[in-house]
Amino acid sequence: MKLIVAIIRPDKLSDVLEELYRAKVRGLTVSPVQGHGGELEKVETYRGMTVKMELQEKVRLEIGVSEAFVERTVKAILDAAQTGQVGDGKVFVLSVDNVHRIRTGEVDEQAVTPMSEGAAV
Amino acid sequence: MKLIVAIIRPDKLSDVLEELYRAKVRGLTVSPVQGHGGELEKVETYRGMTVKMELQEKVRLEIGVSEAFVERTVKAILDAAQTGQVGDGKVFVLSVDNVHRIRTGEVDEQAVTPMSEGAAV
Amino acid sequence: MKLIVAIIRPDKLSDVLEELYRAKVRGLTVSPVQGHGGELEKVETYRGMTVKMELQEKVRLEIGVSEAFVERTVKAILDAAQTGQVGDGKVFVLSVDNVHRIRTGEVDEQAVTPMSEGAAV
Amino acid sequence: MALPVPMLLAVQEMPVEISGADTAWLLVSTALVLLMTPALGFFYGGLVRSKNILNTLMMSFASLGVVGVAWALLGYSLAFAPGSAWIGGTDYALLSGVGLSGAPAASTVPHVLFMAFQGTFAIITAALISGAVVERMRFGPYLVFIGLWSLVVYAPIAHWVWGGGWLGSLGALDFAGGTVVHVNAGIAAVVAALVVGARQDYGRRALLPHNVTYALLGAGLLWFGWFGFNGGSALGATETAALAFVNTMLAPAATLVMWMILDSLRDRKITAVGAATGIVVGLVAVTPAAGFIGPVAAIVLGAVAALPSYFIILYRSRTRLDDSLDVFAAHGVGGAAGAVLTGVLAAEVWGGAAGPMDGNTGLILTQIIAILGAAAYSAVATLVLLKVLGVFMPLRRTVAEEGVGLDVVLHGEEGYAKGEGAVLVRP
Amino acid sequence: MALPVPMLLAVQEMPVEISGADTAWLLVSTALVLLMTPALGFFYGGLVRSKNILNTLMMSFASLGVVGVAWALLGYSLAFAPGSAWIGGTDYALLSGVGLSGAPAASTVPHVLFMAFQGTFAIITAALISGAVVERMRFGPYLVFIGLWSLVVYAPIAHWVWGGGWLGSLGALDFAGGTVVHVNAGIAAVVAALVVGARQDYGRRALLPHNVTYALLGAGLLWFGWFGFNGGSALGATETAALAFVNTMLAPAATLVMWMILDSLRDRKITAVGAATGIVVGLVAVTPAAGFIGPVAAIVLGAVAALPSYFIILYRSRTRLDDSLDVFAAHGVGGAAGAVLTGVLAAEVWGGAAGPMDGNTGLILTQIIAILGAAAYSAVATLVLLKVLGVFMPLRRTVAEEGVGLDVVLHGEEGYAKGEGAVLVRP
Amino acid sequence: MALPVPMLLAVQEMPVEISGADTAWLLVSTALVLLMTPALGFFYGGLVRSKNILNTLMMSFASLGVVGVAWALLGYSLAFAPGSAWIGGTDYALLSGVGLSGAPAASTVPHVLFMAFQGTFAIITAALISGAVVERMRFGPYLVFIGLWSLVVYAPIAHWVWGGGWLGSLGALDFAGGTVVHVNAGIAAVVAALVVGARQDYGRRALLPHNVTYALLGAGLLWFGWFGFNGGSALGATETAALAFVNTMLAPAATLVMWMILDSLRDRKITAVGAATGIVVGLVAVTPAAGFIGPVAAIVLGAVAALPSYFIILYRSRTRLDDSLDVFAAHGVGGAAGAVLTGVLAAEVWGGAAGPMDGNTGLILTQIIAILGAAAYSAVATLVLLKVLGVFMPLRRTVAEEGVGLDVVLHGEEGYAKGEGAVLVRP
Ligand SMILES: Nc1ncnc2c1ncn2[C@@H]1O[C@H](COP(=O)(O)OP(=O)(O)O)[C@@H](O)[C@H]1O
Ligand SMILES: Nc1ncnc2c1ncn2[C@@H]1O[C@H](COP(=O)(O)OP(=O)(O)O)[C@@H](O)[C@H]1O
Ligand SMILES: Nc1ncnc2c1ncn2[C@@H]1O[C@H](COP(=O)(O)OP(=O)(O)O)[C@@H](O)[C@H]1O
Repeated sequence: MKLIVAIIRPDKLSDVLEELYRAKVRGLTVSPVQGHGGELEKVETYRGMTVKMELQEKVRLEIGVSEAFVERTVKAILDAAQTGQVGDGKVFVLSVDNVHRIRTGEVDEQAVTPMSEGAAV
Repeated sequence: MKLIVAIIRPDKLSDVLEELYRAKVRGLTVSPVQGHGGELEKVETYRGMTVKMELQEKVRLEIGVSEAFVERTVKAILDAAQTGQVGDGKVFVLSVDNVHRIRTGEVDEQAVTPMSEGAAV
Repeated sequence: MKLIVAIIRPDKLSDVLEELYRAKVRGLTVSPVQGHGGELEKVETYRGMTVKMELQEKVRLEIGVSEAFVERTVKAILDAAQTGQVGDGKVFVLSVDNVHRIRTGEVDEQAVTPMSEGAAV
Repeated sequence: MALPVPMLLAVQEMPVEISGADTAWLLVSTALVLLMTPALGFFYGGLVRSKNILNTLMMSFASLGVVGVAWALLGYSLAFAPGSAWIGGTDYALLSGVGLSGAPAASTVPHVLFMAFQGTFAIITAALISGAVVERMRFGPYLVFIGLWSLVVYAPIAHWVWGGGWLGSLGALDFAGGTVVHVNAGIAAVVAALVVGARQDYGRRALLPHNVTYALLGAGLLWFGWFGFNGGSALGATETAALAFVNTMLAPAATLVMWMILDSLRDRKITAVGAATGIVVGLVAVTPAAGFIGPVAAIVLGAVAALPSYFIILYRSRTRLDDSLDVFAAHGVGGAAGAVLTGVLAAEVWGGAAGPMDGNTGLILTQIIAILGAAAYSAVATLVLLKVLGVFMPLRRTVAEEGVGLDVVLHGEEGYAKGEGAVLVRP
Repeated sequence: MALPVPMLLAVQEMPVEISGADTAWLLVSTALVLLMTPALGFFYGGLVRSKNILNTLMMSFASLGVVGVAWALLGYSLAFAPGSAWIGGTDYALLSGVGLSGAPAASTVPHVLFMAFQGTFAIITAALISGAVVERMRFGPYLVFIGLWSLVVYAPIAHWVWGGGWLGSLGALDFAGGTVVHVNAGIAAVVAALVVGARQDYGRRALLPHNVTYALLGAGLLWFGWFGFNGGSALGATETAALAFVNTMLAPAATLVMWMILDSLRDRKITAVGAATGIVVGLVAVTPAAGFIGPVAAIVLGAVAALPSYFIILYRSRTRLDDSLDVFAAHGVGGAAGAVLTGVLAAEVWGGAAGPMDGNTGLILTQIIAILGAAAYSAVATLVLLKVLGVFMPLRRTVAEEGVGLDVVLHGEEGYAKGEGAVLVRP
Repeated sequence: MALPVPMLLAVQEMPVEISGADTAWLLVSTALVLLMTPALGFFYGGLVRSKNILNTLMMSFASLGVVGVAWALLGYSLAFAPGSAWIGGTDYALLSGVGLSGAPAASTVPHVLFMAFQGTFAIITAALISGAVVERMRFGPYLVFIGLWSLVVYAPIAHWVWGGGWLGSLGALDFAGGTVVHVNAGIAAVVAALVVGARQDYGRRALLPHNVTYALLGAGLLWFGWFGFNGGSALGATETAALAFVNTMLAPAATLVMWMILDSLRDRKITAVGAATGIVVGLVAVTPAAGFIGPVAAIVLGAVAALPSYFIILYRSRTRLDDSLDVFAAHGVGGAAGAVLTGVLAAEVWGGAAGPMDGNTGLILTQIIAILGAAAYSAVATLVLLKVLGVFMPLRRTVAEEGVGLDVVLHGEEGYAKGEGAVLVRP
């Protein structure tokens, strides 16, 4: 089991979600983050004060997948999130000891295999 | 040392915190995230535009624990966060090379053992 | 390759960023989180209702580095984020299987080495 | 609203010209009172959770539509057309006979303007009730409820006091609606909270105000609008208007000071939610008294009226009554306190009616009768109305939907959308 | 604005004193209309993404400066100084001859106040257009555009209808600016949206309103301000002012009710964005009619006028026309619907002008001519203006900058700064 | 405030009736000025960090209570009761003798209303100072401070200029409070910033405005309210009111344009914070001049007055003086610039007082004396007051508490609570 953590541009999120959908990767978790890399810093100015914004808005994806899915997941992200401009982001692949699905208590492979019978919020 | 990452429903957070408290798990970090899984998508409508909200509000917990605590921590989360409806979330257990407590520089076991003498914000 | 995850006080973020800069650590990702540890809880009161705020505002750093950088990165964080008061936070060091730079598709070492020719947002 | 009925009749006898000054002030006052309903939406909206902000705002804004139209078509007539001691007739239904010449109740301003001014009162009174049922009531039934309530509950009580009904004849004093508006809405709120039931998380979770700045924005705009509410109730740019206005400035100032003192004694923390609440309570309390008492008496009234509401708010949250935004404590209790204090502090020397100091010692009793009469009718009629409605349409959605939040479930929107993960559905 | 030209002339002949009451009401009205421009900023700002909130607000606020000054220096003269049927002269340029005695068009109020009242109309009309070009237009060109537009497009059309121009002579009725303000701005908005082009994400991404509460705040304050817009257009504290005022309360109430019904029929969800929009459409529609029709007619007008705007908003978002905040559907269509309905519902009995029911059956045609005339001129002149401007200064920034958001790129600020990672640059 | 003292006396001699029109306008004006204090809270609140938003809002809202009550009980008397050249007497203490007949200083409006109108000035002047001490001062001492300051500093200076004191007798012109309100508050702000000391992060961290939209909301509402501030200072619905009103519209428009030009020249970025600031500076600058100069002169004044404030704001943030929200630059400097320009531009032809163009060349000197006199007294008295207070109660909390934010520490609340991790404490 692997946990794939990707930092991408916010305006690439929809594209990445679509690409992952096509790659049949279903579950994932998203959070807004701020990144610092080689990007040009933004400068803001408030009354007499000038401010350099060192951090850029990014989006962080966290996707638990079984080994079989790692490659295509990474590929999907790389493909969809790339613009070629500095600031596109990074993908980290981490090993996971085990995964539990809270609803059913299933573990590992089972826990990340979609089972969309029934549906609720 | 392990790092337990759990994605749960926001309205289960209080229950999980209580359960973890009972399990004597003290330190943890929480962040708001948005998740995509097998849940039904919400539909919103703004003027002529209809929008499918693919992401649901979730809460992410990150808990560093020593090996001895892993099982009971996972159990506490599974117990408290379950509703049986699609969308309950996942728990990931990751291995950690080492942990440092910033305040004292202690490492590993020491770093995650509560030591609540003194108190400040 | 390692992924260093640090939970620090929000008002120490600037100091940590500066210290990391001096340590020549360039890329990193930041997100606002809330933490629960040994800190004193805040009490709030709204009309007849008294509320204990169990969670304190913290900032989470996520830094992918090559082995060579791990020590100095951790040291930089420990140095800059410490106040000696309860609530300073934790640093976790995790192993990473591999890292990809989205812009170029480079992996591992290459992917986290800064290459700031060109610049864009 | 300042003139007792006999004087009104006298005035009606001699035809008077429309006064530009009186009209100007009533125009402004009507605009000010209309603004109070959006302001109320923000006052209430700031105190709920962000997942219900739009629903809460809409409960106020919708009243501008539903009650506004109902008032013009029928409510005004039921309240102000000649009728019995209990209810007005239908002479003014569909605004027939409501034209540009002087209003029967206020001959120096166009009748149609008087109707509109009164309409803004009906609108906000209905909206006030929403504070007791936020975060859980279905929106369709709510709309039907406030529309009917304005006709079945508000209009008759307005008639009793201002339209020539039995409370006015009895000599009850209610300058701008302490009883008609606030006691009435406060009691209806309790009934609504009981019938609709508590929020699923009530008493179990901390239900925090998601944006206290909105509560303060609302309180600030309410204060501003209330100058029209009370000052405009003089129905002209007169000395009485000035008095009512000044009292509407001083009484809430005193309530605010008192509220800050109470907060600080209780917990050494002066809360912003408390300040917003204190301002509203002061405004409520001075409403029945505004044109009848002097400015120093208004300061006293404002300070004293803080006490019951303050402690009832503290107490209420320990009970099972989920009157979520304390409509009863702020409006019911504040309005009753103001009405009783009007009975104590009214003084002929300020040009209004005779009070105890002028020998009219029976006034306090009359005031209490008015409060009880209005409260009793409001309680019973609101109960019947909601129970009947509940037969035809469920008043709540499921618990799960309550958890998701009413904005998404009922309105298909989010108050503060980030846009992440939103996918356009192509038509 | 209520008086047709011949009556105006009659009034001018006999010198009249400044009336305190009329002045008081026009003072208030002018303040109310001025407030509408910030209110519009919030109405619009709530509907854009948070990265463009300041730019959107600034598009309204800047109009207070740019158009305010342009109006005083020249615009007022072009609109209201004696001139031809097509445009006013330069007699009042630099406010020469605009003093404290009665205004030629409204002898009971100081001339300088009449000028200011009219100025607030010019300011908001220009700001209205911004809704069509938010989230992409450069700010410098925008400022130049609205400044010139107020002189080249707004002032002449105002002259045509209110300043003694050909539409006024023709007998077209436009009480407070259905044609001059709303049709005009709505058409200019379409042209601006076409010339500036669509947002890069338009039709591809879901572009969600970042703060619907601001849209409601804006709608609430707009309604409040609109009482000055329509009520003040009576230019005095008169019966006509009262009528215009009451209609401005009842028509939007009816539109709001109708909008909620339509929403609920379509999707079983009554939206808050819809409610805010419905209120504005109702206000727009009653603008040309306010002082000419009765209150029940206003309710009818408000309800009926909801229909075209409602469905055009639904339809527009499926087209390629990125009139981002539906200025055309709300103001162009709403204003035209109101102007036509004015031609149907105007009734002499309410003290204004004769309508079809009084035998003036040609009125509807006159109204349509006025709409078409204003629309045609607005379209052509706005097109020429923007095209010429585009030669001298690009109207947009790069696609990448649009992605970052205009607040940072154009204004060097963020609406809601968290402050994380912000480093002070020492001077 | 428009009448020089001798004229006032003449007026007092012949009894005049209350004028409905004047009363209507002063009622409205008082409501408008009262609204300015919440508006100021939002203007200030938008510019601080979110952890201090409630504290900043409360610093304004609390003034409505504390100063409002203090003014009625004593302040009004010290400012306006007959007394010496330095301070008023106690005739009007506890509002004795302040009734419904004409005010001594404005015989056509009820005395009690005049008192309230003046009270709203005292309230906002005290609240203005808070901008210099936000994000660090303790709340209890702040409340005591503003209460006493309104009596010890504001009331005497108001007396000097408007209550028959030495500056009025000298012929100093201050239509609506350039010196009494703005120079006074600006100087007191510097003293308060120095005594309380800088924020711990000042000059070391970027302290960003957490919500620029609130600053714009505040600026918009302040402009709206300022029409009452300046227009109402004519104390009647007169030509002078119209003039003051129009100038209050045009001068800030010109300042806004000038500010945008300066911003754009400096950095090619027109900031929203700048626009909000520019509007306020323009309003401040026209305050002393409003009823004394013509509209074109107002445009000139507005444009010119932008310059000193603009550059002092730029400069101030490089100094060690943590006048956090630039009260000195906006109000002190803006007010002084306006007062001096009043001395240059006042013209008899506009019905006010004689200026240099009418031969009264000494006026500029008189204006400067008034500025310096008020500034000197304000500086010394504020210093003494704060130093004495500091002996009894510490003015600040600990550095750690400042880091956590004053909302939680002092008020036990958060402005924008998410509710995560909040646990209900059962009583
Ligand atoms: N070493 C790293 N650890 C964690 N996140 C990183 C790291 N390097 C970059 N990032 C994230 O990726 C984003 C883009 O990185 P950057 O190096 O600027 O772009 P590129 O990969 O195109 O050179 C950053 O804003 C940051 O959020
Ligand atoms: N593979 C995954 N990786 C990361 N997060 C996931 C993954 N699968 C689900 N999640 C998170 O868990 C939440 C619930 O998952 P879902 O699959 O819908 O429910 P269930 O586990 O009940 O079938 C999602 O909203 C998402 O945040
Ligand atoms: N075991 C843990 N796992 C994850 N985060 C932790 C853990 N322990 C502490 N934290 C984070 O560190 C912050 C400070 O921890 P705390 O234990 O209070 O301080 P200290 O390390 O100084 O004793 C917490 O608010 C929380 O965000």
